[in-house]
Amino acid sequence: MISILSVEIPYWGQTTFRVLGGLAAVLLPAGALVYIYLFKLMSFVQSRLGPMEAGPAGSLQLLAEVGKAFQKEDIFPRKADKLVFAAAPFVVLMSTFLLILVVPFGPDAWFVNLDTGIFFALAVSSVSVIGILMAGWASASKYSLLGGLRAAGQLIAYELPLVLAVMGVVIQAGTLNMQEIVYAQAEGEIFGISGIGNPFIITQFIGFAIFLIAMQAELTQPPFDMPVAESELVSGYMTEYSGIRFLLFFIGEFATAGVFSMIASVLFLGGWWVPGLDPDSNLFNILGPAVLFGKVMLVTFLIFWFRFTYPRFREDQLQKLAWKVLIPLSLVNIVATGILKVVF
Amino acid sequence: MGLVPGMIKGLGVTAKSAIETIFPDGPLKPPSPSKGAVTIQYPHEKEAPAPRARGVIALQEDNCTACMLCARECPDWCIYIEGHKEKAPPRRAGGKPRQKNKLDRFDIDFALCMYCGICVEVCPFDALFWSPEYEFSEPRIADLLHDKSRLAEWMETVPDFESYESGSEAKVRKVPR
Amino acid sequence: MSDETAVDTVDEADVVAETDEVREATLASLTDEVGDGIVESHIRPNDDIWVRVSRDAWVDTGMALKSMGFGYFSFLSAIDWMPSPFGRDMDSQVDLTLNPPEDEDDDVVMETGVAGGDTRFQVFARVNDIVNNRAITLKADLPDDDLSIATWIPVYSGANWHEREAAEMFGIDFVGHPNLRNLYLPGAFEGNPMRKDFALLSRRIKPWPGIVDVEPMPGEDEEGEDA
Amino acid sequence: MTTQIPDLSEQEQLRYISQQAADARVNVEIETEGMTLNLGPQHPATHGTLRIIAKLDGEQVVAAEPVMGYMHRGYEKLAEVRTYPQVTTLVNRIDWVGSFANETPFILAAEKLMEVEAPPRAQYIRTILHEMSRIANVILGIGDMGVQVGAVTPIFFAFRDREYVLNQIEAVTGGRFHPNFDRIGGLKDDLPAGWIQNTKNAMEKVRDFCDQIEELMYGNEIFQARTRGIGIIPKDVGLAYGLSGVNIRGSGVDWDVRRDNMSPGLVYDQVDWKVWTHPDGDSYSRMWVRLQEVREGTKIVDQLLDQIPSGPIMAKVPRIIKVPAGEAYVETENPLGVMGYYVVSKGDLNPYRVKIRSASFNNVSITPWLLKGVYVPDIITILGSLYFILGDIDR
Repeated sequence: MISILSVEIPYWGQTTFRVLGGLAAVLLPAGALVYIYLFKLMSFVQSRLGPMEAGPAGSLQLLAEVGKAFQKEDIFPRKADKLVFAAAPFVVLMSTFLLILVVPFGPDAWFVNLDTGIFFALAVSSVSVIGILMAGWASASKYSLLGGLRAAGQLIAYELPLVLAVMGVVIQAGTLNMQEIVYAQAEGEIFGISGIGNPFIITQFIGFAIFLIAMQAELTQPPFDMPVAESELVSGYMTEYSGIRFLLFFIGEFATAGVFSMIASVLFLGGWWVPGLDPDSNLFNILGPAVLFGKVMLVTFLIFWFRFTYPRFREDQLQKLAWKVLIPLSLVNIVATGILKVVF
Repeated sequence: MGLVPGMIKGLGVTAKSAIETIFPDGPLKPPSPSKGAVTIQYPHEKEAPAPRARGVIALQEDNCTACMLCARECPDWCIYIEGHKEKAPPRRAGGKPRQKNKLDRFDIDFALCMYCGICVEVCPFDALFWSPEYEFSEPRIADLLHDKSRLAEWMETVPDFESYESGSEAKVRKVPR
Repeated sequence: MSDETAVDTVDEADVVAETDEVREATLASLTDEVGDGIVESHIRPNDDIWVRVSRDAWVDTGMALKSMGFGYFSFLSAIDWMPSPFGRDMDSQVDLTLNPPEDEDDDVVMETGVAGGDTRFQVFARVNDIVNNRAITLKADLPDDDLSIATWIPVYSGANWHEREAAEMFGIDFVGHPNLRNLYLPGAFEGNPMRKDFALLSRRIKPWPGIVDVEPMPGEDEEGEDA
Repeated sequence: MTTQIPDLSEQEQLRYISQQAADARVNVEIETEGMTLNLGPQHPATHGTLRIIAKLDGEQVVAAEPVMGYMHRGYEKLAEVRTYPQVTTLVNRIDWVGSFANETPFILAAEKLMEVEAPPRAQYIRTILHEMSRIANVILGIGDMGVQVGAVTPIFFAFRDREYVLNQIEAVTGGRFHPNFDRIGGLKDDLPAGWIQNTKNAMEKVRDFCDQIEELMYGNEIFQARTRGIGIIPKDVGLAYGLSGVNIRGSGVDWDVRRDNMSPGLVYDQVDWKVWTHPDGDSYSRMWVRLQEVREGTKIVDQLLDQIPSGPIMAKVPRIIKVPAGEAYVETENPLGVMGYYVVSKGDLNPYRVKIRSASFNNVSITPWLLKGVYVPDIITILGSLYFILGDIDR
């Protein structure tokens, strides 16, 4: 993102830009999708209007909610492990901000261009499990503990299909670098037909579906929201949190949804690139973030559509789904991809 | 279950519901969710309750004879009436002055009231009526004890009695104005 | 305010002593099973059966009924037949506070209901035969000095909570009940609220608003009726 | 009726497996220290203030004990100091989502003691309102089941379409939740003009809701996985615990007080309708029967609306009601199950003793038996499928 400006910027300036850019890249999509989908679309599905008072059509509702959370008392349960309890939301949020690092927004617009980008992303996404476990354990509440343990079990179980689904893409692209995966899609061709490139969603459709399901589970969104199941565990690992720390969890949940959708768009939908345009043109440095945002909204639309429609799985059922369906399926997908890769 | 899995059908139900809310006039017309939604934006628009709705009890003070029937029949003991007798001018010229019950106090404690309507029903003199008015909340419970002047104000909001469905032998009563 | 106009005249001429073979037969077969346990019984034709059994035959009767097809447990509770010492706590005819009844020490006779009763407390329960659509109400007297009766849980598992409720509300001991804790009331609650001598505080701490009457004209008696 | 009852053999298999599993779960091989989880009294899933103390081993329930009384209002005691017309205002509040149905059995019991009968028009309107309160109650229960299993949308659909029914109840009785409309010997008032047609429209909306919810929830594979084979109540156990209404019909018992033991004063025998049962006895079958009951209820209402006779709505009863001495028990099929009032009168203005046999009290009393060996998430779905209203338990 820095090189677009083609001016010499001192190191501290670059760092500031990166920090601000990272904040914007995480928070803006999160806010947008919370307003558009969680507040508005969900209301429309349920024949109501949703927030209407704060700002035009309630568009500033989110700010109002944030303001409300800031005013609230930051309550610590008496028996809580104070330090761990206080730190847990930050650990969860940290994982989100680490994830954004490797997402490319344009040919030259990126924070870090790691050769092992996707590997890094999948690794740091697991950090949030630690935060959730910390929250569940330190709250000194049985609901939180059960929620935390459920979350840990679920997130670890779905890490595997997530990784395996990505494997197909990695085999096809031949690289772990996120930027190069985008280029591979832009410059690739499907079984000899060029022109629209090769968004991996076409060849890796099974991978995409598995990635989407596993992502839903990683985000603990319905139908995989057993860890926060409000009808039994009140709010799972977040039960004892209030005020700003609860807000951090809330942001973490939806920001992670946004960032994961970015990764999904990069891996399967061609990232910042649109078919028909030269991926090397400087245009994409400006257009790229917008294109990516559009694709993110598309992917999150699916996430939220499932969220409004489905009841939740039971803990053992979702484990069964992960181990007995998704993992074998993704292994088959990898094998098939490998064979096809060798054949063509 | 048929050919289409239930999970896909479910997605269809939610999508259809959203589209019906956003495009109440059909998909080609401009969206107007405020029309498609079944909710109304309360302080800005208001729904008219049914004319029979039991919102608040209104008092036609002139008709009340302080006969205590309502206070006695109230299951919650939330009606407080005080009255005294006084001389009223005779009906006919040259007649004896009449004695009349004058109402001094008629309070209903709406914090206790169960809105059952027994008082309205037992009133033999058409002094109590139901009004569909519902905006009379108070910040303090004690303020919900409303006196006869407040109850009389609500008399204006009492709607006329509705006509009855065919086949009914009931007669439509009139609200004294 | 005596408004007792328009008293309905129910035609009582055609109340002929009806017979009800089904219920008679039910009662007969129950009598075969329980024998001397049945103290009194009452049949309202085409409607209902009441059977009063002795306290010792309570469980046996339940067993017998269950074997006769009355497998559905409806409810179990108790009645306190002692007339309330507080009157009705609300009376639109007589103002008890201003005009206390003069014949205070006049012993009020304890009346019991259908199928009779000898003691103050009576346990009653109802079971259904859902196949033949019969139901039967059972009653059992409890001696005043020993308010206890055997539990029905071995017969009808559903009696568990009903017995707990009756125990806390009336102070009846159900012998053999595994868990006779309070069901509704707090653990430390004292008294048995459904007994007639348990005062209903909400009716005692506040005067009845219907007591007051319109103040008469000064210097006149209350004869003057309003127009 | 797109949903089909699955083969018996498969269900029997499921039942066998779940029973075996329940036994195995309680006799755990590895002894771990148990944990007591307190669900409630303030808890998002307990519609009211029911508290469940669950002893857990991991996520499995070893023993569960419901604790109630947080809403005990002592209606049986309060009814003893109120006159008969005043009691209806109390009993309104027992099952507050289907409140008209609470009044019916009490009024019928009083009418039985007084030996009066409401005029035909009043009987028809009474039955219509009774059935409408069932619809209003049960569709909320269906939507609530969605919340219990984690779906957010069904409850909003339920609230949306229940509103049409409540509006109709309000238009005739004046009260949405607490109609207080039933009187000894008839009804308080007659129908307002246009009510019949509006009610038919509302019933149409309810039928649409049933189709919608069937596709959204009942057909959903996750919902079925969460409810099929979970919380199975065998016939005889259900009867011994006194379960009633849908909860016993969901176990295959074909017993409906509306059909089998209809009290005089209601006119269910004048319409063509069907009692639905389901042989499985699990959570799903209970919810499925509920859905069919709503559909059947709309049919009953539609037919009755067409048949309402003209005439008065009030029989001749004295102005001051004194009920002759005697005892009477009347039960009706209420939204939550069989509700009955055992009224003991001594010829006074007020009843001497009223025993309220509320459906939920018996329905919930089976929970300690039923929750043994299930998972924590299943506690919620089982309770949701039993569908109780706290006011109906605590009275």
